[in-house]
Amino acid sequence: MNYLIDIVLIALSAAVINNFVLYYFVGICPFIGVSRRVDMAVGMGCAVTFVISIAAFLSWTITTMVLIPGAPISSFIAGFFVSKEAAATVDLTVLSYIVYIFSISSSVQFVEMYVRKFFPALYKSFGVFLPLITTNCAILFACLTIMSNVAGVENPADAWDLGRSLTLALFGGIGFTLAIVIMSGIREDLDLCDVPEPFKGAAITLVVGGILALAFMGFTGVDSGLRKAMTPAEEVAMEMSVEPIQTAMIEPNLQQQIRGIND
Amino acid sequence: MSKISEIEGAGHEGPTLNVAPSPHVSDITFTTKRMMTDVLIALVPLVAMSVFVFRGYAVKQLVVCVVACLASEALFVSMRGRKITLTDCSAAVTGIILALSLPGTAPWYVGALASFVAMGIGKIIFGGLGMNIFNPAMVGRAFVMIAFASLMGAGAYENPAGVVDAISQATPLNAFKGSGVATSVFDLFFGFTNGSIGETSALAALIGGIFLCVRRTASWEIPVGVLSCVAVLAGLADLSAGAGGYVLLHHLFGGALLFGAFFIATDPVTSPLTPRGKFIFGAGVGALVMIIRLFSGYPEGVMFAILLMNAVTPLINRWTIPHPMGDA
Amino acid sequence: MGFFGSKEEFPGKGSFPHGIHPPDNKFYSAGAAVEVLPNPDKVVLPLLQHIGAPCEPVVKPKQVVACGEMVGKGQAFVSAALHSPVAGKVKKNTVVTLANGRHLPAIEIKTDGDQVDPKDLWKEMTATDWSFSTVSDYAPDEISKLIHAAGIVGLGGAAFPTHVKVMPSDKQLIDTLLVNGCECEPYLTCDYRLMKEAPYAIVAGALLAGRAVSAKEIFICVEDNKPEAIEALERATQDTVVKVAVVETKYPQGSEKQLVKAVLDLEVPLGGLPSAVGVAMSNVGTMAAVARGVMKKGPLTHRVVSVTGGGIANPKNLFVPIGITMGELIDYCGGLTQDAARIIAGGPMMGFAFSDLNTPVTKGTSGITILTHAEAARGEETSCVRCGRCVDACPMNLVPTRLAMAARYQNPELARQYNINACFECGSCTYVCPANIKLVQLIRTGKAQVAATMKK
Amino acid sequence: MIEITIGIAAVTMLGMAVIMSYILGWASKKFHVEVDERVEAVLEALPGANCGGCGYLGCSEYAVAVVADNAPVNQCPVGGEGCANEVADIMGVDVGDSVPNRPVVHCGAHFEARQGRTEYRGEMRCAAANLVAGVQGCTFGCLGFGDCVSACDYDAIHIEDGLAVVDYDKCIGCGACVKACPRVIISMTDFHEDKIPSVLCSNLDKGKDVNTVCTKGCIGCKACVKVSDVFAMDKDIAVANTDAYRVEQEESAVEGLEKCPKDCIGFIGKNAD
Amino acid sequence: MNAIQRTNLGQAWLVLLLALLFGMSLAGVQAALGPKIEENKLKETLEKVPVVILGQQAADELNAKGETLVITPNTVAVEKGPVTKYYTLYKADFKDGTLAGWVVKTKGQGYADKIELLVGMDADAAKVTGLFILDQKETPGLGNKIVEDAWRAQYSNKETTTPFKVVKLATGGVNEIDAISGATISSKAVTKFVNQAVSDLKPRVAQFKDSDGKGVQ
Amino acid sequence: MADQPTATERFLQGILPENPVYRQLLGLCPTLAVTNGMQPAITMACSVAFVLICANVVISLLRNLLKPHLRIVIFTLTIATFVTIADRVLAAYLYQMSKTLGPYIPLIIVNCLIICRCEVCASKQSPFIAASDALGQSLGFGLALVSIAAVRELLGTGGLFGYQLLPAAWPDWVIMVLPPGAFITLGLLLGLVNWYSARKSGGSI
Repeated sequence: MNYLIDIVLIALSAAVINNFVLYYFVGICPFIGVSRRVDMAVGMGCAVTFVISIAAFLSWTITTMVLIPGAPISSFIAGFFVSKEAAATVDLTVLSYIVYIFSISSSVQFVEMYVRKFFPALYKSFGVFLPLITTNCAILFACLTIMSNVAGVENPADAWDLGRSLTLALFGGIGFTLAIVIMSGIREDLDLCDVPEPFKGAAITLVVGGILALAFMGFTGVDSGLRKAMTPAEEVAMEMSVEPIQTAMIEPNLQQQIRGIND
Repeated sequence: MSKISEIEGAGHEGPTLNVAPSPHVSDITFTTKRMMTDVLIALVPLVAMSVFVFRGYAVKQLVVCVVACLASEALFVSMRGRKITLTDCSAAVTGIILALSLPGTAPWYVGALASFVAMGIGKIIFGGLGMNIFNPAMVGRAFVMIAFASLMGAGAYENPAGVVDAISQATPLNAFKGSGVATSVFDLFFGFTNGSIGETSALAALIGGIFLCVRRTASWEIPVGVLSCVAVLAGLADLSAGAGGYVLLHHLFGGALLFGAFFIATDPVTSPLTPRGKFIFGAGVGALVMIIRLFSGYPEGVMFAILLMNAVTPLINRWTIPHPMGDA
Repeated sequence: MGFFGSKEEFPGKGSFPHGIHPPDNKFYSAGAAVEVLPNPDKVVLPLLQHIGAPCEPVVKPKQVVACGEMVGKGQAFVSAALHSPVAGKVKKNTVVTLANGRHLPAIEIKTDGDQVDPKDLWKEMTATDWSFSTVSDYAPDEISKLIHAAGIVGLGGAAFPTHVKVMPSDKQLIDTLLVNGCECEPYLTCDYRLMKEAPYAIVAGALLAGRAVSAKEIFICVEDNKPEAIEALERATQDTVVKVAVVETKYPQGSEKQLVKAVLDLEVPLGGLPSAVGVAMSNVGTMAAVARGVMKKGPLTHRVVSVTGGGIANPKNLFVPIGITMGELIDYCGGLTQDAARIIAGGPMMGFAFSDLNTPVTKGTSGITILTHAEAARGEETSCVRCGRCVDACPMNLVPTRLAMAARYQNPELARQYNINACFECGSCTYVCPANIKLVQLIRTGKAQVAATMKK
Repeated sequence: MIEITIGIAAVTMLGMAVIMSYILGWASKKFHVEVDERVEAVLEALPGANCGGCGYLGCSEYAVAVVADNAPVNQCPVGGEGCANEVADIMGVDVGDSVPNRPVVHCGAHFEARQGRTEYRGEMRCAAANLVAGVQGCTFGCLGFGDCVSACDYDAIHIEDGLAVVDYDKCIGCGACVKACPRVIISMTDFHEDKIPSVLCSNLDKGKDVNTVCTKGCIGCKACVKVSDVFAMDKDIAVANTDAYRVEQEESAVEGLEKCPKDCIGFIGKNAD
Repeated sequence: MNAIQRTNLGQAWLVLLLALLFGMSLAGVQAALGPKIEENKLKETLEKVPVVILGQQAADELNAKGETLVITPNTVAVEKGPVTKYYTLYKADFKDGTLAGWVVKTKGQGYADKIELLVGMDADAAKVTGLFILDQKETPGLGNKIVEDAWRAQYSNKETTTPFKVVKLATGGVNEIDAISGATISSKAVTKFVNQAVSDLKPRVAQFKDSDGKGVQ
Repeated sequence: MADQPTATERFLQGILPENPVYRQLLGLCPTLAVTNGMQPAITMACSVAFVLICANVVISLLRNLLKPHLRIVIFTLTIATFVTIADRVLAAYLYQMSKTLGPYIPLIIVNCLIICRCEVCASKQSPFIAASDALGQSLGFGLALVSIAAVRELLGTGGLFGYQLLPAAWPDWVIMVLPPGAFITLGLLLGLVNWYSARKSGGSI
C-alpha cells in the first residue's frame, strides 16, 4: 500500500506538480523549438517519453550494478585484485555523468536505427524526433534524479528500486508531453494574434511558459494532500504514535567518525 | 440614361455611393461595446455588495485597480503606437474583476502591480483585446498571489484590527481547511463573510451571472459546466470523507466559485468557441477547483483552475471542431 | 410555424438549426404589382450568366436578330444558351464587368425592327389557363431537352443550368422536387410577386419538372411571412399533386441544404448536391420559365426583378428583358434618393455591391437593392472577442471566426481543418458579429488560399 | 587503493565504449536503410547539433528537405556560411553569376488616373477587395491595398498614391510580392540592365473599354511598336521584350516611350526616375 | 591493416582511447577531491551540532576556547507497523567525556518538498535544545520563514513531556508554537517532525550512552 | 569558403552580436534555472566558461583525428569529462553553492551552446582561435545570466548578492525568484533586446 502511494505520488509529482519543464526548466530547447504545431509536439512528447524510459532503465541498472560502492559488477572485478572488503568500497559514481550521456546517446542512436529499419511508418511520425533528444536535458535530468535517489541516500531502505525510477521517468516524460502539447496549442492560436514584433517567437513563448508555470503552481502541495487522503487513518496514527511498536534496532554507522569540526 | 449620368457625375449633389462585400446589413444593436457594458451592469450587484460588506477596503481596491488598469492599458497601447481604445470598456472590466478578486486588506501596490501585469503580460503582449490566451485579471492576480504570498495568502485576509466585521474573521474556505470549521450557508449565500471583496456574496454573483446569461453576453454552458462538476465532485467528497459539517452547498457558495464561474470563466476571449467546448471547459474548471480545494496547499483554486483551463482552451477548440451540417 | 401548412404535410420541422432573423424589409416593394418595362434601346448580353462553361456567340457583328433568337450556344453539358430579348442588330463585341466582379465578353444588340410586346409575355405568364393535364404528354427527356433549348437557368441567384438538374438519371433517383419560394433575403419581393401573380405558371412548371425527374412528391416551399403568396399557390395547386409547404421565416431558409433539412429533415452530404438525398430543387421563377419554355417553346429572355430599398424613389417589381442595364431600371423607378449609399445586385445578405450603372441585368439578377446610409451602416471593426455569436448563427454549423482569422493570417491548413469549403457565404455570421468583422469576405479569400494550396 | 579505483574506472569506461561501439556498428550494418547518398553527404556536412534552428526537425530532416524539396541551403544557423557553401557544393546549386531576377509591377495608374473608383468599405486587403466589383473601374490594375507590402520581408515595396512601387535598392528578388498579388500584375523579370523599359499596364481589353476605366491604360494603339523593336503587341496590349533588351537599345526604347499617347510605358529598375 | 580499419572497433579507436583516458583522469580527480567532498558533507551537519545543543552563544565560546565536541553518529531504525523509519542520531560529548546532548537528523514532506532538519536534545532527552533546518524548498516569503532564528527559537529549551502544538495566536499554553502567517502547513510539518523524532528517540537514547564511536566500530 | 574571422573578431562576436542566450537561444535551461540570484548565476557562468574553453581547446587539438560520424560522440565524451571535473571541484571547494546549483551543473553536458561551439569553431580552428571564441561566447553567456539574475534578484529580494539595495519598504516580489519569474523575465528581456536591435536597424514595432 505504501509502495503504491509512493509510486502514485512520484508519478503525480513528476508529471504535474514539479513538472520537468515548468518547474525544473529541463527540456526548454524543444519546448520552445518544437512547439509550433500540435502534431509535432505530440510526436516529440512521445519520443521523449519513450527514450526517457529507456534511459531510466539503463541508468538505474548501471548505477546499481556498476557505479555505487559495493555494486555487484565493479566489486566482482575489483575482487580479483584486492580483498573483498576493499573492493566493496570502490566508488565509481564520479563516472556517472559520462556513462549516462554515453548510454543515452548510444541507445537513442540504436533505437533510431531499429525503428527506421523495421517500423518506417512509425519512424516517419516520431522517429525524426529521436536525434533531437540526445541533447534534451530532460533525459539526463531524469537519470541524475534517479542517481541521487539511488546513490545519494543515507539509509539503504530509502534507495529507489527500478519501479520508482521507471515511474519517475515515464511520468516525467508525460509531464513534458503535457507541457509541450499545451504550449503548441497556444502557439497555434498565437499565429492568429497580433503579437508585437519583438515578442514574436521565443519571447512570447517564454512569457506564456511563465504564465503556465504560474498556473501549475496551483498544484503545489497536492502530493502531501493526496498522501494524507490516501494513507489509512490508523497508519497516520501509527506513524504519529509516541511508542514505537517494536524495539529499535541498533546499527553501527558506516560513516567514519569525525571528531570535532576542525580536525 | 440622361438622368443617371447626372447622378453619376462626380462632384455634384448626388448621392455618394460606396461598395462593400456582402452582407450589406448588420445587426448594429449588438456590439462588442454593448457586451462590455453588459458585464459592467452585471457587476453592479457584486460591487454594491462588496462596498456594503467591506466599506472603505472595497472602495480602495476598486479605485486602485480600475485606475491602474486604464492607465496601464493606455501606456502599453501607446508604446505600441496604436490608437488608444479605452472606450471599449474592456480595461475597466478587467480592473473591476481584478479588484473584486483581491482581499480588502491588500496594500495599494498589490492592486496596482496586479493591474500592470494583467494589462502588460496578460493582454497587450498577446496583441490586445481579443488576442489574449489567458484571462488578464487572473494573470495579474496570480502574479501578485505568488509575488506577495504573505499579503495574498489565505491567512492574510484576516486583519483582527480591521474596522469592518467581515475582515476580522477567517475566510470560510480557510477556516474549513485550516481548522475544520464550517461557516453557515446563510452567511455564504448573502455574503457576510471574509474573502476577496467580490466573491463573498453568492446571491450577488447569481443575480449578475444570470443577467449575463440571459443577455447571452456570457454563454450559459460554462457556468453550468463548472457548477455541475463541482456539485458532483463535492457530493462524492462528502460521501467518501464525511462532511464534517461542510456540505455541497458550502463548496458551491463558498469562495470565488460563483464569481469565477459566471464572470471570469465566461470571458469569451479565453474560453472555447463552440457550445460543446464551452461545457468541457466549464467542467474542467470545476474539476480542477475541487482538486485544488481538496488536496493542494491552497484553500481556493478558482484562479488556478481558470488559468489552467485557459491554457488548454486552444486544444479544446482543436478537438471540438463542430461537424458541419451534412458531414457524417 | 405556418399559417396554413399543417405538420403532417411534410416530414421536416419547418426549420433548421442556427440561422438568423434579420428584419425582412419587404414592405418597400411587396405591395407593388409587377410592371412591364418597355423595350430598351439596346441590350448587353454577357456570354456567361450561369454556372458552367461560357456560351459561344453564334451571331456576327452587324447581323440582324429576331426577338427570342439564339445568340449564344452552350457547347458544354453544363452550360446554357442565350437568346436575344429584342429584335435588332448585333454591334461590335464588347466586354462588361458583372456585379459579381466577373469581367466578360458580351454581345450588344441595338433594338431595331419588329418587336414582341413584353406585356404579352407577362400576360401569358400570369394567365390562369396553364393546362396541367397536358403535362403527361411530354416525355421526361423531352422536357429536359426543351428546357435546354430555352436556355433556362436557376433564377434564384446561383444560375445553375436547369436542364442538368432535371435530367432524368438512372444513377441518382429523385423522390422529391422542392420548389423554392422562400425568398429569405430581406428586401427582395420578385418571387413573392411572381407567386402571387403567376401561381399557375409556377405549378405547371413544377409539374413538368417533377415529371422530368419522376419525383413522387412536389413541394412548393414558402416562408410564413408571405400569406398572400401561400393563398394564391394553394388555389393554384388544388387538384394537383403539388403541395405547399409553409416554413419558418428565417434566414437562410432559401438555401438548398437548409430547405431540405427544414422540409424533409434530410442532410445533404458535405460537398454534395440535394440529388444525393433524392431531392431536386428549383426556384419558383425557374418553374415559371420552365412552363413557358416547355409548353410555349418560349426561350428565357425576360424575368421579374425587384428594385427596392430605401435608396430608390419608387420601389417597384419589374418584368424586364435580360441584358438591360441596371441604370435604366433605377431610372425607371425614379432614380436614387439623396441618401442612397449602396447599389446591390441581389439582396443585401448575399448580393454584390456595384457602382457601374452600365452593368447589365443577367438571368440570375433577382433584384436591385439600394440601401441608404442608415441601412448600410456598420460599426467600426474591432477585435474579435471570440464571443461565439457567429458559431450560433452559422446554419452550416461552422466556426466562422476561426475561418476568417485563418484567412487573415494566411493559414490555409487551419482553414481546411475547420471545413472552410462547407461555407456557402450566406452572411449570417457577419450580420451578427458584434465586432463588425467582414467574416464572409475573409472566408472567401480563405477559400482562394485553400484552393491555391490544393493545386500545389 | 587509488590505483585500483583508477584501474577499474578505466576498465569500466573502456568496456562500455567497446560494447557500445560494437553494438552500434553491428546495428548500423544490420539496420541499414538505403537512402539517397546526397542526403548522407549533406547530413555529413551539417553540424548534427539537431537544434531545429533551420525550421526542420533536426539535421536529417533538413538534409532530406534540401535534397528532395530543394529547400534553401543556407538555413542552418549553427553551421553558418561555411556549412551553406558545403551543402551548396553537394547539391550543385549555382549561387553567383546570374542575372538579377526582380519583380515588375505592370500597372502605372495612381489614384487620379483611375476612373470609376468607389469608396470601398470592406477588409482593406487586395485579396479581399478583389472579390468586390467596382472598387475601381479597371479589373486588371493595382488595387493599392498593399498585400505585396505586407508580404515583403525586406521593406522593398510600397504603396505610393494607390500604386505598388518596388524599391529596387532594397529588393532581393524573393518573389513574395508576386505570390501575394491577387490580380497577378507583378511578374519576375530578368534585369539584364540596371533599368529596363516596361509597359505599365495589364488591361487586356480593347482601347475603348480601357479608356472608360483608366487614363493611363494601354489602348493597343501600336504607336510604340511602330517606332521601336523593343516593344511588341500581344493581342490588345503592348509588351516590352525585356529578355532581349540591352542598354544599346535605350534610345529606341525612349522613342517608343515618348510616342505612347497614354504615358503607360516607363523605365524601371535602379536609377530609373 | 584494412581489415582492422573496417571493423567497428578500428573505426572507433579514438573513442576508445579517449574513454580510457577520461575514465582514468576522472578517477584521479575523484581520488584527489573525494575525501574533501565527503568531509564537506559531514561538516555541514556536524558544524551545527554544538549550536543546536548548546545554543549559538555557548558554541561560540567553546569555539573560542579552541575546544570541540566529540560527535558520534549512529543510525537508528524505528519500526512502526509496516514502515521503518531511519534516523541519524548524533551523540555529542564534551572533551572531558561528559555527555553534552543528542542531535537527531530527520526529514519529511513539507509544503513544497522534503524538509530536512536537525533537532537537538539535552543529555537526558528531557528538553529540546534547538532546531536547525538543513534543507527546504518551501515557498519563499512564506514557508521558508521556518529557517528564521526567531521562529526556530520557539522550540529551544522546551520540555519534551508534551508534544509541540501549532496555534495561530499563542495563548501562552505549554509548548505552543506560533504558526507562520500564511504558512500553517510548513509550520505544522516542522512541528510534526520534531514531535515524531522526540517521541521515537527519547526512549532510545539511553542505549547509545555508552557508544563513543570506538565501541561500535 | 568565406573569410574566416580572426581570433579577436570571434571573441567580440560572442559577447553581443552572437550572444548565445539572446541571439542564438542556446543553453536556456541553466539560464532559467540558476538566475534567481547573482551568486549562482556567476558560478554557473564560470563553470560553463571552464567547460567551454577546455572542451574547445581539446577538440581543436583533436580536430584532425575526428571522423565525421563519430565526432558528436567525442564532443560529448570530452564535455562530460570536464563537467564532471567542474562538478567535483565545486563540491570540494564551494559546497553550499554546489548544493544550490544541484543538477544544473551536470546538465551543462547537454547545453547546446557547448556542442554548437565545438562543432562550429573548435573542430575547424586552431586551439588559440578556438579558445578566444570560447572565451567570447562564455562572456556573452555570463553577461546574459548576470543581466537576468540582476533583474530577478533585485526585484525578488530587494538587493544584489544578498545586500539590500532597495529601500526597506520595498515589498519583495517573491515570484521573481520562482520558476514563473524566470520565464517571464527572460521573455521580457528577450523582447527588449529584439526591440532594441530592431530599432537600431530601423524597423518598427
